Amino acid sequence: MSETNKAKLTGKATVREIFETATEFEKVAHRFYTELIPNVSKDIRWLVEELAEEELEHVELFTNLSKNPEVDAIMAAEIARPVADGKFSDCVHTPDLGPNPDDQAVLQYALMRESAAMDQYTELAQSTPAGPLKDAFVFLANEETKHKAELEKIYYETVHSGGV
Amino acid sequence: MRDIHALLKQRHRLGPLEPRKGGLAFVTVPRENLRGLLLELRDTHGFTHLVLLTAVDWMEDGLFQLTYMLNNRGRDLTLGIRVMIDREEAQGDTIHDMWPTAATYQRELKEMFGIDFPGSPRLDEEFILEGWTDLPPYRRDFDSLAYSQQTYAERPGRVTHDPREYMKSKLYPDGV
Amino acid sequence: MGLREVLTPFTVWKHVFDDPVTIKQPIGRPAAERYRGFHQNDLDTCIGCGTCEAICQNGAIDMVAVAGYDPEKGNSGLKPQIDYGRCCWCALCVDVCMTGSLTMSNEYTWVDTDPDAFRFVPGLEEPWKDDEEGYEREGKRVLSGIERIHMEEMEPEARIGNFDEIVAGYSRAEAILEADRCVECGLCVATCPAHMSIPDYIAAVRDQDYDRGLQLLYETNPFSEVCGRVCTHKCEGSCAALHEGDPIAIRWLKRHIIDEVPFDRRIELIGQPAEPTGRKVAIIGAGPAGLTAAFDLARAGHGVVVYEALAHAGGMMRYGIPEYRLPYDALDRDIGVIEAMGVEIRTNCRVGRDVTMDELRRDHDAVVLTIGLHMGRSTRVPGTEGAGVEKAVDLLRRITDGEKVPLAEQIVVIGGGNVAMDIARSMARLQKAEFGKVGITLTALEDIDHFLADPEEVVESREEGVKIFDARGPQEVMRDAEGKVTGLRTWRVKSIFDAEGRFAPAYDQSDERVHAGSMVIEAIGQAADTSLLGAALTEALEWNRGRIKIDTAFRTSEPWLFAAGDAVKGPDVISAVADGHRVARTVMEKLAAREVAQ
Amino acid sequence: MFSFKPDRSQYPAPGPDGKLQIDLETGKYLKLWQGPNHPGITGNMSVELTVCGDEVVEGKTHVGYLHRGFEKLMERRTFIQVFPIVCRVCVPEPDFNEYCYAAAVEDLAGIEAPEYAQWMRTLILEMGRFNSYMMFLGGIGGALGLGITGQWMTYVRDLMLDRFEELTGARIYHMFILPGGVRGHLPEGFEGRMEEVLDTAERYLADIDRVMFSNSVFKTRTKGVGVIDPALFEPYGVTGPNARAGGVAKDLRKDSPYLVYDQLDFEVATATDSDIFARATVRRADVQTSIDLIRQILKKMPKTGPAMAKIPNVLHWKIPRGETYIKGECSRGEYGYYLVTDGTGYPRRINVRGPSYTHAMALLEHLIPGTNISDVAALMVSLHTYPPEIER
Repeated sequence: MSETNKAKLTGKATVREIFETATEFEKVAHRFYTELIPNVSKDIRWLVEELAEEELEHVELFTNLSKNPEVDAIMAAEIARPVADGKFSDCVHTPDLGPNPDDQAVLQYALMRESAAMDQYTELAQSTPAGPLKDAFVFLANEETKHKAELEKIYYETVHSGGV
Repeated sequence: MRDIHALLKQRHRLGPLEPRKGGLAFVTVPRENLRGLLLELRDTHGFTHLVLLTAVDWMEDGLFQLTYMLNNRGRDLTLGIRVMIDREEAQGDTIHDMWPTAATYQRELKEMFGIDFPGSPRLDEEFILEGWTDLPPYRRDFDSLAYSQQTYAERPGRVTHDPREYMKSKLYPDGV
Repeated sequence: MGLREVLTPFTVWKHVFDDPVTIKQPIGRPAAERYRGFHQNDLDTCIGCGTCEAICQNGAIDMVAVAGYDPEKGNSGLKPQIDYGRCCWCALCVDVCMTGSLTMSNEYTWVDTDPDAFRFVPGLEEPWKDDEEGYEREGKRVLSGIERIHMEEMEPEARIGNFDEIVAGYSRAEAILEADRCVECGLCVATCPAHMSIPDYIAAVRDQDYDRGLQLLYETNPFSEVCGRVCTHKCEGSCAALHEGDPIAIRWLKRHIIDEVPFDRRIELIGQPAEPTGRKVAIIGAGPAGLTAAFDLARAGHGVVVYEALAHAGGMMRYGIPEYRLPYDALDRDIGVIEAMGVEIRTNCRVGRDVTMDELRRDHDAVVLTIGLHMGRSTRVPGTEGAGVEKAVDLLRRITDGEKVPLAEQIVVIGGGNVAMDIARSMARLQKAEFGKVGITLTALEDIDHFLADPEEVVESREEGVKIFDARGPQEVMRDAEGKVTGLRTWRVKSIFDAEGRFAPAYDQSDERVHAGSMVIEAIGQAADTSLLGAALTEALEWNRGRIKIDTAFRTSEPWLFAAGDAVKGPDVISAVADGHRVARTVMEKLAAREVAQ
Repeated sequence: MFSFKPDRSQYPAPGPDGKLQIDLETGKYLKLWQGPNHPGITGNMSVELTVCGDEVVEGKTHVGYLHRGFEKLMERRTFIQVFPIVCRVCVPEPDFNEYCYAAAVEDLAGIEAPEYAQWMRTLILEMGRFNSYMMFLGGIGGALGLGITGQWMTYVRDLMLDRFEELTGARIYHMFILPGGVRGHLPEGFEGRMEEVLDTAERYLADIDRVMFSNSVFKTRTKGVGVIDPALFEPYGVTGPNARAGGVAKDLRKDSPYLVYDQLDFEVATATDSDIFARATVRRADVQTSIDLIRQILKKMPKTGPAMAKIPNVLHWKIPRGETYIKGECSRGEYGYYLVTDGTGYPRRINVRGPSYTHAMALLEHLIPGTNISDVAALMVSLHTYPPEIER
């Protein structure tokens, strides 16, 4: 059982823990997608490229937040650990989609990830004390919701197509 | 009607009887037999009423059809008698002596179709048209639309669009 | 002459004290309720079909553009403008109106010193435009037919045990009656992807001039046997007649024309291709797009070779559409005409295996890629891996090839499109032949009103015993301890799209169901198998969200390569035909300009 | 009874054939044009009179003032497009054109108008006949200087036009009888409002009886004047009230029943004297018949039922080659449409047979010589002629 999973049982976490997990979540995803780009066929590369780009924005967001003294000041505070945290934390690990995943595999992974992130950030946006961090979670919750919707549309168009 | 047709068929070289609803029928007769047929129908078979006399232009066949519509009131029978005449030398035989009112019909046929009825009273007097110099206007080759376009001015400012062509011009101008 | 006769007339002097019977203010006297006064037109209902203009014996009506009303599907956007210097108030335009938008007010007095004021578009700003009273036709439209002429079809009991064609086709008498209903507005032409001359070929049916009809069909579509049977007939969805009755059976009339012209006569009527140009074009894939392009190119005198991986030409028309909808001999006749134009079709020749892209490029002036979508998609829900779960397109292909396909007494199909219906009904026939009864359950994400399948497919499927469960989201293919499929677990779909119309399925997890069956067939979608391109070409080509990128003229980023059909555009036969024409035109322009790089 | 005894003592001597040698240079003869714009003429036509003293020695009818080539126009129009223009052949009684044309098309196209439409057509035709007689009764009084009848009859006709308006949607050109049937059903409460009109009409007609038919001046000027020898009826194609006034009960409603006339009770009014007065009284009686028929029809006609038969799409309605003649008894006699089709979407030929064609041409020209100038107007009006059906 990992540290985070242990902490999950307590129901509480420090802002720092949450913050670090989220930062790692975005970093791993960005790295994963970026590394995937050359491994997928060119016809689906657009998809992976788009996903990598979105994650990069989020990484930059956390990097900037960590330099913010207001955020630094509340790092030790405790807040409720989100219910979705388990699923979210699992996403910190690099997935195994095989050597040459197809569009559907990438999409299904991305959808699962966005879904977890959406739930996580939505809860955090509610429990984090007001301030730039809360604003960031609100922003991210909205972002991930939009991404998820966008991905689902792409999924439908890609997978449920040509059926006439 | 069939009885009369059977009776007169040989004598007046009638074509087949073409019955329609009610007491109406049509039959074709050669021009030479028309007079004899009309006389017999009028005097022997009760067809005393000349309903109308008019012409039909079968331009493609080079023929005019003269239609003499006779009616027997007592038996409620109406017989349309067709006489086909040459369109180029259009001429019919006057029957104004049998029905004076036929002179009016013949005058109109002369004016409107250019069909001659030698001996018919006042045949060449203008009837409906005054100072008409064009083709007899009820001939098929008189183009009433062209005449009206030459004679009258269109009001300016009218333009219309065919829906199909309009949609093409707006939605797929290069055809795809 | 008696005195009485002199005096009696004077008795009428009694009227001298009567009130006058004349109306003091005749201007403004309201007319009767059904009086035929100035027109009214509900501009939002008017589809600009111009039938009012066609019937007007005075030439009083012009169809004009009005700001704010643009052409769209089934609506030209034009509106009638009436010249009251010509109008005779007969109201035939009202009686013939296809939507009932055109009516009349009972307003009949109007004074204006400007004569041009009496020429206007009703419905814009006249003071009476919203008045209730005035002439409206009584009941339904009577000046053109409301009801479609019934198409004879095999009864469900007769058709379920075999793959015989269901639809009988119109007799001449029936076709004439159906063709008679068309008002020749031409609103359908814009909707047809190939812009077929629909009103003109319907007129040919009325005139019983099938030679002319066939020539019109071939001007825009070499697949009339096919489209006359299985076209998605979007044209009928923009038919002016559907607003108050059934749309014209455009598809059946097309089929009727082709039914009436024998095969040899078709080739005679189309005539010989142009003199050979010496130019060569390779086409990959003998589906509707490829063969249409081949037909056009061959007609223009170019040498065309079509490379087909499967044993027979036709693509999805043969391997996707079941025989009961499109008999193979009908398809063969369409293809036969194309071959008669000098097109060579090399079947069993898979590009990438039997011949390489490089060879094609080297030996031809241009290469056209029309490979379609032959790879079935899977939901990839748990349990879909392994035996007992099949993809619809694979099964349909194997049925066409005469193979013995896996079969079970109870089968669950996933999907609500036409492919799902095709496989459900095909398997139902095989079940009926094998087990004497049908056991098919079909589940789909969409609710029944939003099925992608044609409504008649849904009706006929049900008639044949297919049980349809709509709005069900597949969650798992259930398997027993031995791994055998036992059914499909689904959740009810609360909504499938979000407020903005985007796919975002929301499930009601409390409404769970297991649809029993020992076989699951997935028919949710297809993809193009682009592996034939090879890694280098795949890398060299530009792509657009998973598809080979093409411009509006169907050029890829490689100057020698063109692509069309479902693989790049979709979604149906008639669209593929339209694409085939377009890509052929582009290729010919290239050939003419001698720009095609070797 | 007065009768016109011209003083012919000053007349130039007739020629060797006994006929008058009309030479205007002699100053003995005068050309007098009655019409085309004249209170004593029916519609836009004229009679070219040659007079000697106050006796008319020759009369020639001139028409064409209204000629629009209807029959030709019809040949350029599809079968449905002919429908709006046929009524224009006859202003006072347009519905006969609609009925005859519709029935002719139905006959050649093999269509049967539904029962409701048959009753409705009969109703419309009787309403039209009523109105036509209103114009006659007003006109015949006017021709003899009795202006009030014209005003009363115009009023009553107007009331009937109100009924036409609410039933058909138009007052003059109703355009209600389509090939295949009629355009609609009776409006709510129509019967009651019609009854009011008929009541009013009967009251005014009673006045007409007193002021005109019992009037010694009217009688004096119409009895024994303008007599048509019944022997002329067949040679001159005389039909309708003109023949009925001479004792021949010619009426197509009885002789050759059409529409629903065989289901209606009515008598054909006749007279014996065949003069202007007799022709007026026959028409007076006929108005009453029409009033009775309208009441009967409204009572007997079905309350519901389809108004139209199924017809082909009118935009490309083609009718096989053929010809037919449809006739009916209008207020002036035999009205008929001769329709010839050639298999295309257009009529090959349409010939409109109006009673005025014979009455106002050959017959009138035959009757005029020997009359007093002042009687010509009454003679003309008594024949009840509508010039458009002559020149179409």
